[in-house]
Amino acid sequence: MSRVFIALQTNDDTRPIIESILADNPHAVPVESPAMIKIDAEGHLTVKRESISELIGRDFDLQELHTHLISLSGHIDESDDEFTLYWDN
Amino acid sequence: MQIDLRTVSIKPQRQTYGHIARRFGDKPASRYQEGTFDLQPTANFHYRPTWDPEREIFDTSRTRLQMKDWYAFKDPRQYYYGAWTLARARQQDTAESNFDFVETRNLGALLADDVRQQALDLLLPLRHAAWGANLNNSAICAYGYGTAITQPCMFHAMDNLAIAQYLTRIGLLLGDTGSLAAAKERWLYAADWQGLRRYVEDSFVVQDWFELFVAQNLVLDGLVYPLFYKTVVEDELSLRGGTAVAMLTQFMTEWYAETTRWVDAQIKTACAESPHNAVMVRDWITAWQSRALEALKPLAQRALGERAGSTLDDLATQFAARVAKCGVPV
Amino acid sequence: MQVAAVKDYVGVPRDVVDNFHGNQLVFIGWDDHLMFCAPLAFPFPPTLRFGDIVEKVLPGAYGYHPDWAKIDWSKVEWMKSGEPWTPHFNRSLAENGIGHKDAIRFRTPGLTGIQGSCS
Amino acid sequence: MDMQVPKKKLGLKERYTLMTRDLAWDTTYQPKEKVYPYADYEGIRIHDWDKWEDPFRLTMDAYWKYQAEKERKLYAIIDAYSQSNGHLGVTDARYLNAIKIFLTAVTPLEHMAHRGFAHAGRAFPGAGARVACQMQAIDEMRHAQTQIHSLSNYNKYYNGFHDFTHMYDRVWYLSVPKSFFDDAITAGPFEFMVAVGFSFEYVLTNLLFVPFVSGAAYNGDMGTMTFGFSAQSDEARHMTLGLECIKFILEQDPANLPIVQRWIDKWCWRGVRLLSIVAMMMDYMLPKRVMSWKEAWEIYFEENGGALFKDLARYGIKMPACAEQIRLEKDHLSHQVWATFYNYGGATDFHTWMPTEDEMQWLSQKYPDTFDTYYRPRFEFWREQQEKGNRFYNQTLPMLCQTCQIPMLFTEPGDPTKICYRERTYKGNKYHFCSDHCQHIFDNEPEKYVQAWLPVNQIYQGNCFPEGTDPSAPGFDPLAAVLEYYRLNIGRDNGEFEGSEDHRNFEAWRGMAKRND
Repeated sequence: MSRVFIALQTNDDTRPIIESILADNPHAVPVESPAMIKIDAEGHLTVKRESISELIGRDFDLQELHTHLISLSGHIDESDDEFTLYWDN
Repeated sequence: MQIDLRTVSIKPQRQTYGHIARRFGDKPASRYQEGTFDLQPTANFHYRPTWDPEREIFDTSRTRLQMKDWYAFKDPRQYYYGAWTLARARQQDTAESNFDFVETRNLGALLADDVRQQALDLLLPLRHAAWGANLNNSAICAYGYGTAITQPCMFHAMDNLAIAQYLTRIGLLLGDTGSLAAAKERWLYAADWQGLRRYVEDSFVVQDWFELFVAQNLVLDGLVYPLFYKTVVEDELSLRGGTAVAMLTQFMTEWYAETTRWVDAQIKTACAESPHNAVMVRDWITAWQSRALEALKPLAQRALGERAGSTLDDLATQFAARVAKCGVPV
Repeated sequence: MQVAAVKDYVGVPRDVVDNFHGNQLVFIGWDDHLMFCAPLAFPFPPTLRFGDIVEKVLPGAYGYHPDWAKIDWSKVEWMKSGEPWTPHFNRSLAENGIGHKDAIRFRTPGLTGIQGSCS
Repeated sequence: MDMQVPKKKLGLKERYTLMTRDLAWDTTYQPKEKVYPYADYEGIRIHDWDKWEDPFRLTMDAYWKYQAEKERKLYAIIDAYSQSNGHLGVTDARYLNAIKIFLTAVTPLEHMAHRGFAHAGRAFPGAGARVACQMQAIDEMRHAQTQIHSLSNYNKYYNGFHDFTHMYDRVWYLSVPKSFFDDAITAGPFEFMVAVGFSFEYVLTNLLFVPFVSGAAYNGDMGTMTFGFSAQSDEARHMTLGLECIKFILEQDPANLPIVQRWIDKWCWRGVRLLSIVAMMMDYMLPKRVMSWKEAWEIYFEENGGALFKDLARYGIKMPACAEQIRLEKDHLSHQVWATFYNYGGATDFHTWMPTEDEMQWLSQKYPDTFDTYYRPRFEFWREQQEKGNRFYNQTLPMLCQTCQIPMLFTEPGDPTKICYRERTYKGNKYHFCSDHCQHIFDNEPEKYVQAWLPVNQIYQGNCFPEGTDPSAPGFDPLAAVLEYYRLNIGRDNGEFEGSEDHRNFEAWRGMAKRND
């Protein structure tokens, strides 16, 4: 299985996003670098609106990810509730 | 050791980049200036385009207009990406509250049926006209010369896309997906829309990018926006209780007022450069204006009935005055 | 292969010999001496004596290297277009068959750069 | 219709379709071939543009909202950074030279990408693809401008930043990025997308914007870190567009496969060659290092690119043929390129230097199989000579590769002691290449690459002197004239870093900052 990743800036806004990604994707591995975090995951990685909303106590719009995103890899499947990265191999 | 760097006062070696200093002097420059002037390469191109082998990648001969300095085309709004985005985000905030206001109070349902229907009939096909403007401005950005004019045209292209999207939202708010489909049918087949569609499609094949600027941004927008958003929506529909529609098209009205200043500045600069340019611009205006007025006749008729003729005459007069102010010879 | 284009696409070569005002380009590389990061380019008249390049031009280009002074020119191996080749020092470039944009390499046996690293 | 019935909320995809491709129509007053004249000549067959999957579904309202938020943050940091003399907080002034390269070599490419995507955003007959390209066109303008604005403050205090647009069109090493993008933008819209949208964005930009920019943060450069990460957040959208575009083309017709494969092979190689300069920036120009070029390469190209090509295998796409050579070069690239700029440091708008002993130890450790054997002896020799006041400058212009335009510095795959020479004769003229891959690119389209504006050859033709120069005048100094044509200030912008004006000023200003008098 190939690995996908998402890289985010590390700041106050992304702390709950990172936390919920790691909680929702137990197979994901965080790798920290100066000012950024790269989260690697075997096969697929899902960001869930609901989980982030719960952590921040307000409705999170998944498109807010755009503000903090540095990079990613994999195919994208995006709906109102989930943002998934995956490889089919 | 904590160093308070702020306390150091050091003398800069220079105030701005060399190309900016050569134009404006070595003094602090604006972000618009630094982000715009001389950004486009002008020399030592490596290969000829496979899509236009007779010219260079950036080539002044893609228009018949001639300029000594293509950076004479300044944007009075001084838009660089950040300034443009922030301005539009603010307008979007207003638009969003307007849509919310209309939606939460269900003002759409309170419109008289004929008002709502007329709004849908007349505004929704304009989605496609705005889409055409998007395509044309993308072309001007791609094939134009000098960042000062190519940059705002790309912003203009995206503004037009946004307008098409606002119109789509209006369709979904006052009607449903069926309304959008019906409007597209009219755009494609209804006799009264064919003049406008033909104008737009003919503009797609204009090769000279400044002629395209004139045909799209000056002439067509200069007649369509006042007719539809001012006369039809703000005057006609509001009188009949359709103020909600005017709220939903506020973006277009404000945008038109803002961009007119920019468009006029470009025309003015082009004409002031030389009599050759002025005559060229005048001929383009003349040719496209008569076609546009012709195309708008049946639509004005539909919207305004017997007042259509006089409204279009007024529109033409106002447009002539605007053009004259830009220094276009009679 | 043809270039895919909307109409005939013919490139105008930018480096034809006529553009060099009577000179031609000659490229020269010293093998195993990568302190000089790449082969060098020179504009020479085709009438230039080959020996003059070695005696008058190359010292300025390569003389910085400690190996330069140690070269035994009688043992130097030459290549042109990657093939072994023998130049005549007393003949001109043209007489040596050196055309525009020819690449010439020379190897100096026994000399392998700084501490043998081919630098 | 009955307005009282609450409307079904449209899903993201459905709504986005109405907001983009539903706006388009098939023209009837003008034929399709005239409206989209650049859609067919590349030989790519598209049967159904409706099969296009929109990669990100941002409508303009959401786009403005999020981009404005990013811009507000970015400019707040730029302002704070310059108001507080943030430049004095970078690790040392050598670092700034990497940023000079960024401004002269990368920023103009962002502008070129902006224009190229405007072209693609006009040329494709498919509405979904057009909108995605147009959005990228404005993003690329954003990147050019945020870079110019972030680095504007450095330009006020340090040399070499001052004429980046002028230099991009003229300076010898900048013909490498310039020819790369000129090549892409002169191709048709489909090749442009494969070149920039896929090969460059997807496979390669991560290497510049992720580890290098994280390195900038590590070296105290908040300005670069901010624009870099902020730009890369747009790149995530762009990469997805590139990938979608490739998948779409391949799914449309099996006949597209060989064309796309040739483009991927070509553009991965051209991209790798272009990135050689980033290899050197990472390994030699960041005083504090996050990771080596080789490590970054392994993560972002080998692992990430590998996953991508494994995925594309279902369409018949193969890993580019150049991958093997790239693997062999990763241990050598940064050292060879740095050595080249050290050779020609007299003709660059930035300074070069030899690494310190500590840095050489880091390089030995990161490149255990190559650094000590092939490069350390050279670098130590140069350092000794410089300390003796005999700093090495190569006095003669180098031979260039006809395709990538880099000096012929690359060694034979598998033999790092021998320069790799390749040549071809075409229509009676000789052409030279640094590698088999650059030669293949030429062989495929010789009529294109014979046009290359090779800086060295142009200098020897007398085309790189300021207007009005008389080369026959007594005492004419051609090198000085060329540098003047570049608008490069001799003795200030170029040459050795040690003792340069930048070096001295930075030390002095930092000294002032540390004292309380």
